[in-house]
Amino acid sequence: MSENTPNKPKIGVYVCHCGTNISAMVDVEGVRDWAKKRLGEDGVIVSRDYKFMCSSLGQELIEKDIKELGLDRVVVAACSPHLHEKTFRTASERAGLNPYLTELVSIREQVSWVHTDKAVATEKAKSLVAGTVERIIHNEALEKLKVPINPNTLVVGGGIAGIQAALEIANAGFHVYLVEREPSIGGHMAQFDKTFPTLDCSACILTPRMVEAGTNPNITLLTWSEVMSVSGFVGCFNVTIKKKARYVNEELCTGCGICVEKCPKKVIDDVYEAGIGYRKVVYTPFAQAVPKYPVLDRPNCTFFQKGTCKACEKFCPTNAIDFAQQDEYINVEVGNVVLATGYDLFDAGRVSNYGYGRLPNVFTSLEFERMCNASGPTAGEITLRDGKTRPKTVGIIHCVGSRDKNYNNYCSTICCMQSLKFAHLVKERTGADVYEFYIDMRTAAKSYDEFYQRVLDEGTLFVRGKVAEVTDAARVPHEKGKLIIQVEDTLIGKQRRIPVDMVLLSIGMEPRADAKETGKLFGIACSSDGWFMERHPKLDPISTMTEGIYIAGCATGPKDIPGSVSQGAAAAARVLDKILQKEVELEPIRATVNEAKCSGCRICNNLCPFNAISFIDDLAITRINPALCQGCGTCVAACPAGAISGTGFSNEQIFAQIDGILMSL
Amino acid sequence: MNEYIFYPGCSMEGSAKAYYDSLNAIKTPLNMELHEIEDWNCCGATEYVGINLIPAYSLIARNLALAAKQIDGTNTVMAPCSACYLNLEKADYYMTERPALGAKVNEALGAGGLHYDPGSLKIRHLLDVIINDIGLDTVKSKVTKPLKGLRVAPYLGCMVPRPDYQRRWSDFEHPTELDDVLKALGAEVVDFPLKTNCCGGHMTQIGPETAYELIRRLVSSAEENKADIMVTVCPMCQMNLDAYQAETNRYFGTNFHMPIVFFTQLMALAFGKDPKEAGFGLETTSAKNALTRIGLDIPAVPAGQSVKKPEGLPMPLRKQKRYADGQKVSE
Amino acid sequence: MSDKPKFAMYWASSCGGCEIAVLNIHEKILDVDANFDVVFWPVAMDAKYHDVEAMEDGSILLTLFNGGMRTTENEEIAHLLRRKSKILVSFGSCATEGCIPGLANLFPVSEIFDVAFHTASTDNPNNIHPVTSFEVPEGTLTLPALNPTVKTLAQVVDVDYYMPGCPPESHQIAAVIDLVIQVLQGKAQLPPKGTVIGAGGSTVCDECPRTRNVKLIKAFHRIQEVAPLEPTLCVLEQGVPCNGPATRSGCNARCPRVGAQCIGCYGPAEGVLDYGARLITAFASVIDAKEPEEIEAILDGIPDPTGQFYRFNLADSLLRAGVSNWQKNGH
Amino acid sequence: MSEQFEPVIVGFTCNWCSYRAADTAGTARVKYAPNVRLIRLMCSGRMDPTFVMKAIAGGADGVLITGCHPGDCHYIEQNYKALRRFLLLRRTLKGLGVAPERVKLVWASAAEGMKLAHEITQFVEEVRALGPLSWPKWNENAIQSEPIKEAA
Repeated sequence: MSENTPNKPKIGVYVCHCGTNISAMVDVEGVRDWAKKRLGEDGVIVSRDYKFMCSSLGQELIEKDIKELGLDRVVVAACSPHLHEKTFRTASERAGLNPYLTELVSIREQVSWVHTDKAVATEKAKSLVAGTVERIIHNEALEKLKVPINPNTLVVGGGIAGIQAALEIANAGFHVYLVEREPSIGGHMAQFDKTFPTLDCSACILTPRMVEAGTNPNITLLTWSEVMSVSGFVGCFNVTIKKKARYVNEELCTGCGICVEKCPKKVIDDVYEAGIGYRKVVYTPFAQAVPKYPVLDRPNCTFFQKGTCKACEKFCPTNAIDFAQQDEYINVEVGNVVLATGYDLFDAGRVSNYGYGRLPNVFTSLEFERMCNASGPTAGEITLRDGKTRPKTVGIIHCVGSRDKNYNNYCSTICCMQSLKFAHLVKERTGADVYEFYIDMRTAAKSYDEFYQRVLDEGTLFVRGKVAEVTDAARVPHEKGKLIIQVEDTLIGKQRRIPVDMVLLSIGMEPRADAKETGKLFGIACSSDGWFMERHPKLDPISTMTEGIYIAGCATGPKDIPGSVSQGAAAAARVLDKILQKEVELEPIRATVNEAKCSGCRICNNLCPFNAISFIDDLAITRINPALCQGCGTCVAACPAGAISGTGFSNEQIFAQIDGILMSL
Repeated sequence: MNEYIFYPGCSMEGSAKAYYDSLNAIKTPLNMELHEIEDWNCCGATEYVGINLIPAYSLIARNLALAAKQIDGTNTVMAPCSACYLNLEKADYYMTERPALGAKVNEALGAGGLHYDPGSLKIRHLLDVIINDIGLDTVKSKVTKPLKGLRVAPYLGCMVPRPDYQRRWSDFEHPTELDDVLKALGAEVVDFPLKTNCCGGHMTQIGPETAYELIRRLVSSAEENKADIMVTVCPMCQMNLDAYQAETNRYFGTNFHMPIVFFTQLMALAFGKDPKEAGFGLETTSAKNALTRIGLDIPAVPAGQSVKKPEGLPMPLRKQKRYADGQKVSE
Repeated sequence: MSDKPKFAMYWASSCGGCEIAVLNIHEKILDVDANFDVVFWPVAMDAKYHDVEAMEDGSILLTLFNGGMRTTENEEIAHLLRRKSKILVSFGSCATEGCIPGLANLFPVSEIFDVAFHTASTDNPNNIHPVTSFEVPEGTLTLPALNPTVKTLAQVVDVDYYMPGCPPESHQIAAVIDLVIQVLQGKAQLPPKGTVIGAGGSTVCDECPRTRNVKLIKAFHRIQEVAPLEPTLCVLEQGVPCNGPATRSGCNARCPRVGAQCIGCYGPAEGVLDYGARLITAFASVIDAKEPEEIEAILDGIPDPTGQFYRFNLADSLLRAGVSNWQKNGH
Repeated sequence: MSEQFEPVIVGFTCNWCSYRAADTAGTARVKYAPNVRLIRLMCSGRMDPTFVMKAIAGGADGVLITGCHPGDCHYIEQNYKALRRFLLLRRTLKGLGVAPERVKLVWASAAEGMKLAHEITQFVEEVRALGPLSWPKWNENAIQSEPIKEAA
């Protein structure tokens, strides 16, 4: 390495007290003096300490030295680079020093905050400083890479979060591709009857937004479509979208609905009607669907099965039915992506002791939403599974599948409020007695708890305790023919058996079954419980570790409607910010191939998930496309000829850092 | 050929002779070969473990040690008795989980010149092997006399479905494996809600009233569900529900008459064995009436009636089956 | 004494292959004689160390030094020839990176002696064990002692140029000799000190005619297990660990051309700190598996990774020797 | 300082997960053994076996490599490549007589400060149990190279 060491550098070392955060556990002055003395021969010409290096005064201290002492390297021993690297690099830049010649050593997060013996902590701080000083000698001045931002945006998921994001961006005058897997946008919200706590009609407040999204000239609506592949990086993603065959020609279709009416075959609607209602084989999921075009459900279609029928085709006034239609693959270029892919519902059947799927009158929350909905299978009537009988007593069980280590550990946040809403609706429409079985009542948001009070006043009975089982096995005559809820009432400390006619399971939210694959597709991670992982859970909940990919709504974790809407809007704001900057700056951490050394062995050719590595056949060498390279360094570490080098984390830098860290203090 | 190291347990020659006879009757058709553990001893039943772990586990582990010596071709120990199955598995599990305990137990075994390496045997229940090794298709294929029209309440009790020491082969709240076997025999299986409830266990000895109530719940539920006969996989369940049914009737002034038999007995019948060979006649509450129902064929449903429009709201797709064997739902 | 520039060649701890390689340059050897006055070359002519000692420092223009630093004698002569030579070339793999003799660094010296003199493979009835000094009536006989670890020439003296290869390819030797002659005639410049001469700047694949694709390897085999080797396809892609990707070019891919894997005698490519490390990541990179168990299974196909990766380079690697070597030798 | 052997351990962390996990541990004031010095890489995939060799040759008693959990790699799947190198590296070191336990690979997500702290402390104890490695400092007395005297 020695040969490519630049001639003797001028390094400044700055040790931060961080109030007492560091100085309480590290002898800051000691480190300061030691650095000057021990590392002097390596080029440390000045070494200072300061109460708060990150304060403007602290920064000025550095700038002054750069100007007056002509420092060409700066090492700041303070907090984690993830907090203040930018601060100090910008400071150096102000003083005319290339930002990449400034490094931060974490002696707070990695030393003072985690160790208890001051002497030992100080030693560790010293060797960390030594490591970085040795390393920085080999740092080179780098220029940030600038990439132009394609102003188009991809929004995946047409639920309320996705719609919100799409509208915000479109209204700002930029183009959006809104991709939705189902035949219509609207998502779960379109299935609900009322929304808590205001009891607005869900459809009434959602559909205007849907229509807007459908008509906005800046939005290309791609329903019944899925993203197949994504390549590229922030500013220029290349996305392939599969537009599944509708078997209905969208140019010709007027959405009159005659095909639906004439279709002779009914099937259970497992999606929109949550399995308690029917739909035709040619169908629009619901009256206000956007777009209005129906979809033909091929696997169930008599024509596709038996080759006969074609009723829809016969009756279609505009000949829009097209049995020959094929899946279509569309390529779009976008600069940013918003993922609002939503959630799946917990499968209540898994809690077999609640008898869902076995005991007819046990319903899930979504089934109940559909039942309450005027456009639902019972036209808004609350009935037992037989479709006629009104329940006289209803039990609502909270936390089904949530806050339970057998299923999901987390709280789904919306179930308490949704259950309260159900209690209100049941009372309002049937006058039945309602029991709520809860573990803890969580109504922590604007005017949520007021709603709880209201439901209490309406006379709903609350039992605090986790339900053990729901059974139809009567022990005593008055239990006969009822569903018995066996529960420990923890407030009175007794086991209770409460007979009811109907049981509602307030089931929790789960990450989409394919969330992991989606994450892989877009290069983002999922947390251990499967939700998309934020860049920072507190300070950056809508961006991800991958530049240009944003997440919103329940895809990031259980949320209520206002939460999803705000996240959609926030994500849009981020995207607009990027678009308006016109170009994005990328860390200049990149790998390059020394073509003279490359033997074309192709060892590295399978290593790059971003397809930045390509083999040039006629030259029999490998090249790396700096625009696609994300700087992970895997190929650098892999090249058997040592022909690939990486900026920012070069071998020389790391070798030197190892030497430094292991040097005798 | 499915080979197993066989642990009969004390009840098989005594109270549960019907279980033993019927098992012997079906093992040939099912192509099972059972190698009885030589010189096996008591499994400790349910009480001993509650008194002192080391002797209790040593008692159980002796059987494991002997079984391990018989490993040859198969290392699976099969026990038809739920209590035996549970105890053997428990011992194996905790000897692995808690090496200290394992060492102590082996110290005790050592005195008898024996040793057992926990985990070297697979311990399984008869129902498990019938479902998962032999398979329902084989069972179906052996049925020569389907149990048409016989309404059966499948009752598992507590010890087979749980606790399962992370080795779940059935849903422990509402298992359906036994239902499947009985369906395969052509019987009409009633949806028996209490299939995993308590049979009273040894409460029949120390607190009969409690036991009677538990027995009453089970039998009455079976009757409400119009079962002709109740089927069990456990000698203790069989004993409690069968032998104490009269007591229960006396205690509550009820008049239940619910025959309680082992699932293997119905299998034997369906395989065409005669009732005696299948161990019938040994039960206290006679299964006579139930047996007479078999063979009567029910009139076919008049045409048209079956294809009437669906009424009310459809039932949700049953998903828990898919979860029982740990598989993920894939649409 | 002629006034031709003086030439010397010496073998330290090596097999003599390097000398053969020099003779293999055929009539070019005459140019050497024509242009140089060969003053010291134990293999080719009779000469004594004291003759060399008698020479004036720096009086030899060019010394080709092959062989590693195994014994104290090797080191003594290395220092001597350094003093006497203007240009000292570390010639061949042994001098440059320790080569096969360097593999001895995996063991303590004592063990090496035991194996050599006291194992079944050695016929040593009187159990003779070599010593460094021995008294005879005529006086004391001495033998050079073994260094605890084999070193490379550069680890002992300052080296001007390096010439890798086991042995260096004759056409490369010829080229180097030409170069030196041209320098003498003022027709060329000497390369900067420390340069590796007589070799390429890339790796063996650069000169290998076999076709290469993206590599996804499911299993490694020893070459005799994949007979016959597909003649035109990359050897590594056929699952045979080939050191070519990490080995300096210059040999014109001799081994892969004739259907054998490269074993790495030309050492690391320019600027590489540790040859073995390059091969570790190279082979690991082409393994097509994600599960630890599967990866381990594939790695079992490389029975002796250390030998595979450090066959020639151990003495020049970052770690230089095995733990037992430097610990038992009381380093 | 106590009399017991204090191992020197060099750690290589992924910038996106385990380095942040170290931050998380710090912010939460989770205490752990001070013997580990962390070096930040962009990804565990950057981990070159040479680094480990160099650390050992430089006197480290153990080397810790940390990365994102399988499937969670910020660069999608590079941690798998780290895993393969690590496994082959350990086998190679074994051949050199270095106990494989001296090199450890740990998966820790940005959220797992606790886990990382625990793993570090545990690893320090494991290496402590193995005793010092203290590889000979071969390279310290390296030959000082001087220019070639002018050739005649």
